[in-house]
Amino acid sequence: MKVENAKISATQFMFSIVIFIRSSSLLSAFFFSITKQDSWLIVLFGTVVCIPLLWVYVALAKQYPDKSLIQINDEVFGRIGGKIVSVFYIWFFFTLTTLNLRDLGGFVNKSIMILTPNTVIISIFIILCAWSVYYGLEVVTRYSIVFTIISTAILIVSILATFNIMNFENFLPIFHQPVNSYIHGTHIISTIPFGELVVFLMIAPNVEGKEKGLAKYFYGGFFIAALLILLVILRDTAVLGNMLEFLSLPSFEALRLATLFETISHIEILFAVLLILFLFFKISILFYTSILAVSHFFKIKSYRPLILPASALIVVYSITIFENVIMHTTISRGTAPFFWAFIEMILPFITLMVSYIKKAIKKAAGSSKEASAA
Amino acid sequence: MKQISRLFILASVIAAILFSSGCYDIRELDRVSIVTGLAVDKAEQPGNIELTIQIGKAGALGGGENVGAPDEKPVQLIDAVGESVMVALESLRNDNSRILFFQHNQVLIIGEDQARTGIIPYLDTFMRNKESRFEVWVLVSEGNAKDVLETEMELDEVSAVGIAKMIKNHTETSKSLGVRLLDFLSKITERSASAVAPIIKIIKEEDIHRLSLSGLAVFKKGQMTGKLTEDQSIGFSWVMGDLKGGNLSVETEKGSAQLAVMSSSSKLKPVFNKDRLQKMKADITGKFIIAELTGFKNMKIEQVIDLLKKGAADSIKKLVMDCYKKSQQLKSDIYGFGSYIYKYHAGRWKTIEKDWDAVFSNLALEVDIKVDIQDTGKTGKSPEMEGIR
Amino acid sequence: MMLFILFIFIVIFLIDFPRLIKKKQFKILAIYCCFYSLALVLSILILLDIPVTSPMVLIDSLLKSINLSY
Amino acid sequence: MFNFITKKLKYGLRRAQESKVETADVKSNKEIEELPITGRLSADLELTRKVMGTSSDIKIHEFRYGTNSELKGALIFIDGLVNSDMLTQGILKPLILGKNLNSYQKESIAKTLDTVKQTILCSGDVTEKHLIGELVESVLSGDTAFLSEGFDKALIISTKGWDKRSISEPQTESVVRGPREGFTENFRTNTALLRRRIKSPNLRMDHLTIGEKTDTNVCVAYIEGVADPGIVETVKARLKSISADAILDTGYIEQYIEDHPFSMFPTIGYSEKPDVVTARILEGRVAIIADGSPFVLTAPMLFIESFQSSEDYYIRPFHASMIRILRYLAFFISISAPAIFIALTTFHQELIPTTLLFTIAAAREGTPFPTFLEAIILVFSFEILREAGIRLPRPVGQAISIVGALIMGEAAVSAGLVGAPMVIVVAITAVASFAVPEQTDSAAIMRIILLILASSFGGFGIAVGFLGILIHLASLKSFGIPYCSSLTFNHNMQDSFVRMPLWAMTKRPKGIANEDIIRNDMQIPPSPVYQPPSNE
Repeated sequence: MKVENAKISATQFMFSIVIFIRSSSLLSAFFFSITKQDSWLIVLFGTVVCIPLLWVYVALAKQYPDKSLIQINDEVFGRIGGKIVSVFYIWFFFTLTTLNLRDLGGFVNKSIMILTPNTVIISIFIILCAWSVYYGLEVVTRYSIVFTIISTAILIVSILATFNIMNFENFLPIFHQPVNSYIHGTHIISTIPFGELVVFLMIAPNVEGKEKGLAKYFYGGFFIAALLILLVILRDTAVLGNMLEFLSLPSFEALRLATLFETISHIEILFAVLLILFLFFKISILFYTSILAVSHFFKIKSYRPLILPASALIVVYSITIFENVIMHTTISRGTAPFFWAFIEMILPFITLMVSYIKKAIKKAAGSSKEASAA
Repeated sequence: MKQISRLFILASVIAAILFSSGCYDIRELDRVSIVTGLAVDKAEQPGNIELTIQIGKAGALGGGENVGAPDEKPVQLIDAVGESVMVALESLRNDNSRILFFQHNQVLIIGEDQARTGIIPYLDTFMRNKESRFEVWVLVSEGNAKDVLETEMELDEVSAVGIAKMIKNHTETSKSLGVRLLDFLSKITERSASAVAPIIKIIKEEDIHRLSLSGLAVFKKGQMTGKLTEDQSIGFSWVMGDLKGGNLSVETEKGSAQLAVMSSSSKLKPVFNKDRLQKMKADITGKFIIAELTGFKNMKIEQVIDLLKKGAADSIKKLVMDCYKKSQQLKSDIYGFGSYIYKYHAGRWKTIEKDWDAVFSNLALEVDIKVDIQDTGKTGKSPEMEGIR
Repeated sequence: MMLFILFIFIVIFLIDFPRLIKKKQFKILAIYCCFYSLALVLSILILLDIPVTSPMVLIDSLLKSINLSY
Repeated sequence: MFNFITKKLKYGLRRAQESKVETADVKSNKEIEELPITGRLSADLELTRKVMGTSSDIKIHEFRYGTNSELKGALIFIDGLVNSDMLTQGILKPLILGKNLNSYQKESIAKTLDTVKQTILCSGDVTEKHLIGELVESVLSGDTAFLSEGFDKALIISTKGWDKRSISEPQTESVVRGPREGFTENFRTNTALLRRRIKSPNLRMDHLTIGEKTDTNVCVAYIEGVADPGIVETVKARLKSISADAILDTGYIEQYIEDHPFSMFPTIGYSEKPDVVTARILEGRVAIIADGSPFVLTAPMLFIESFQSSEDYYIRPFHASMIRILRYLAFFISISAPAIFIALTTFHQELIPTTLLFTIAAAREGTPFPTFLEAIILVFSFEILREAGIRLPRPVGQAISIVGALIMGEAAVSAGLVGAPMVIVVAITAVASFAVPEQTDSAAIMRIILLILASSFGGFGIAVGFLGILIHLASLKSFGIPYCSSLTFNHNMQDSFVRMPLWAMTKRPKGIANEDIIRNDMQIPPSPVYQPPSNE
């Protein structure tokens, strides 16, 4: 099908990574309550922890340039093993889409539309994402550059606006938290925003010019995103200080206080629209990868007919996944990071190792064949 | 035709979802009453609070030519009694035709007697409610907060908006210190758990009542422990280092002067000897411009400036020490020394934290002040000084 | 509410099913049906508000049992 | 790709049916047109009369010529289409008065035909035709046919020359600075206007005729080597595949050959000014000129083009860039202003400063309709006013739209039917929507979509609406080139948001032009050379 080999340029790939990571960071309420005013350190630790992780992804992509993650599994673990591993991934992609949808529903419900039920917001949004996925990957990633430029501009404006109420003593005391909370924070940030880059292994085959090396773009996108998240968190800590752990939407509250030239005082709607744009972007990428994964899993030609039933399933799944918001936060802070870590770090690592071993065996077998042939 | 009919079905599905589930959050402006001011007072029955809400009547306030009858009061006051803010609000709802809309609330005024008994439980609703905003100004009223909301201001129809403007102007000239809900809450929940809020009182002259801001109310762990006078609150601002305006009167034996404060800054430094907190050192620098000179008969301007520098330093010290004594009396560390020590010397803070009140109440404060008089205004010499025959 | 959900499912069914049968891609049709039925069953369960245990809760309890959680 | 195939299927189907119907009742006419010209003058004339019918403007003039006027000849032409003095001076006078025919008369009939063609007829374009059908066709398109006893061929002399509208300034795209010439309905004038501007030999103008009944001749103009051959071929293929019976305006052609008939965005640009069309052809696009329509289509059109007016390139770059950014802003306002106003006043009142909120609330106090209904009423009444303003003759039109807006707005507000702020918002939308002429129709549709979304979901609805529009835009392709490519910073950005100075715009748009990308490699700003007056 024509859509299958929709090519996206390397820069679009890089900037879609930036937006992908930034969108989950805007709801960075997870680790604020754990590490309070040292949250910006967590971002640094998370970046350091994720560099080897990225190296694994890039190595995998280079190993099998035009194979998506699911096809790599089939190749590395053989038919049955590959299928089992792929089921994990497919379930992981579907759950990520649903969790992000719930985040969006929760955010819109909390900030803009208090009375509209969550499901309505989610079902409208999933229709929008389904429509964009119907047109294929090309459409979604085309806007990544524009979105990034707009978002950085708005971020800078928001920093300027809140500059006069920033108080830089809020960052102190540094390093006075129990060590456990630092580990917990780093664990969360390296699985929720940064670890989700495993999704991009599904998109890597569609990138033009990947022979020239995807590493430059993978790392570039990652570091830009890490820098932007750092800025967001620095701004929130400086403005809110010790009120951080009370608020469930820190960035939103911080912007509510921002006053620009006295008259334009409520720029949090700007933040809300920006978040909706980002989450649209992230959810349609996730939705695209989950359907692509299913279509590669069953080796069917085109994924388009699957879009409608999959979106219906996701809407229903998002209702049943958690009863309420509190459960959502406790589980995703408590145990989810471990399971995500298993899927995002350990599985790709094993795949890489197995593929190296296989190559070594083949080389040995090959050389022995030459030896016997010669 | 097949393709078009398929498209049509999809479109109808989307439209159906849209319309059937839309219009949840609609709030037409004419079915909403806009809350501009909130007052919390102690009710007669013990344990209850009296909540007064000031609502701006759009009809009377709207610009353009369709302003209502001239004598119609632009503001409507409704009040209710309940154990907590939410209970009071609920009782308000059933007898009010319109939905209460808190997004535009300007001012939260707490009655003095309610402040003395404690306000923490009531502040929680304001933090949690989606509609409440953190940049609301917090005020303490002498007497009942209800009367403050009732008094009319000549310039602004809606008195709450007027009060907000007054606070903004006063903070700029730092006659008094405007405190937003966010600062108030963060100070109260901080290590030193004490905060300040400006006091507003009604001055009754014959028939017209005027509102005026004077002094600061001191809070410790959510309870009001005392009041600071005008001068004491200026002393407080000197130590906090955010004095931006107002003027300082200086008396010397040769003459007196008024110095306009251009800017001020202060650095706090705890001094330890063998991890026992010995004293707090605050070095304050102030930049002034001479606003008024009287006396200093036939002296040179340089001599006058030296004299003034010494005089200014002494008067600031007097103000600061006077306010510090009062805060020690009230046992509330409004300067945030506790949280300062926690931030910069977290290790030592653990030891002091337990009996911080005792430590604070007899902690010595050493102040050294650097005065910098930048300019003498338009004229160098005053008429009485040397050179005038 | 029930009628509304059923209406949506019927419409989804109407849109895709005939086309797939005409194109005789039975593999896609199989996956389509399993997604479709899963969604239908789940939604009916919700409507009759029968508590559905979500996989996340299962994993949570599993991980807690081997106390691998914060 | 998908709907391209279905379109092909449908055409094939329809062509098959039509050809069967056609032959049933007009058999006789088709048959005659295939007949060759016999040479017996009376018979040939009889046949042409049968085919052409006896309408008043078809003139058949029989006369005798030759040295002592013994040869019988006839001229067939359509009165009004033919330039009469050319007919008389160029053809009749030399034939009848010309004397030197006698020497060849005797040898052979063909010889005389050649001499008549070469020596006597003083007209540049003379061709020979054998069949009656061809003769009829050329007579209908304004030439004169010369038949003579004994000649089995007809001489077609081009005498086109009907009175046509003179080149005047187009109403739709009026410009302050820049050429004011506009295309006219006459086909040749339009092609001439282009030729005059692009004198390079590789400007190709391929000719086609479309439409069963009208047979309008259409020409595809492009520059060999600059335009992408792929696009040129697609345009030609699509034009050939049109099976309509009438092409009265290029608008017909546009709807037949555009990529996305269901989208509200035009994917084929049109213009009435030759300098605009020339600029686009130089950028590698293909122009389609149709006879009888002053609007010339330019094939691959990008979303950016509707924001570029020809004037931007004639004035200095800074002011031009400012105006262009203003246009984007105006387009954004014209789409979303009513929607945002509704979202603010009914959903997120906290965003409006307090004092302003009271004025809006006061204005809303008396009005009976909910804000959403009020907005719909005003937006539609504005559309009606705009339409009335265009349809009525020019002087009355202006008056109607101004009077209408003022009086209606004023009366509605004072009667308390509609809130004053809403009237202001809709007025701003109206004014803003004139800033981007090409997109007024798509803006009108988007405005209503966003209005409905905003009234049901507020800010969230607007965000969803915008995303929907962005998706739709990204999915559109105009002749294979992504519709909003430069909007998303993919292709060169030199001319989309801000117009770079002319000397810096060295590359042609990447997607459209395929070779000869570099226009002129002068990257450095022009330094004025001061030539001292040479007074030895």
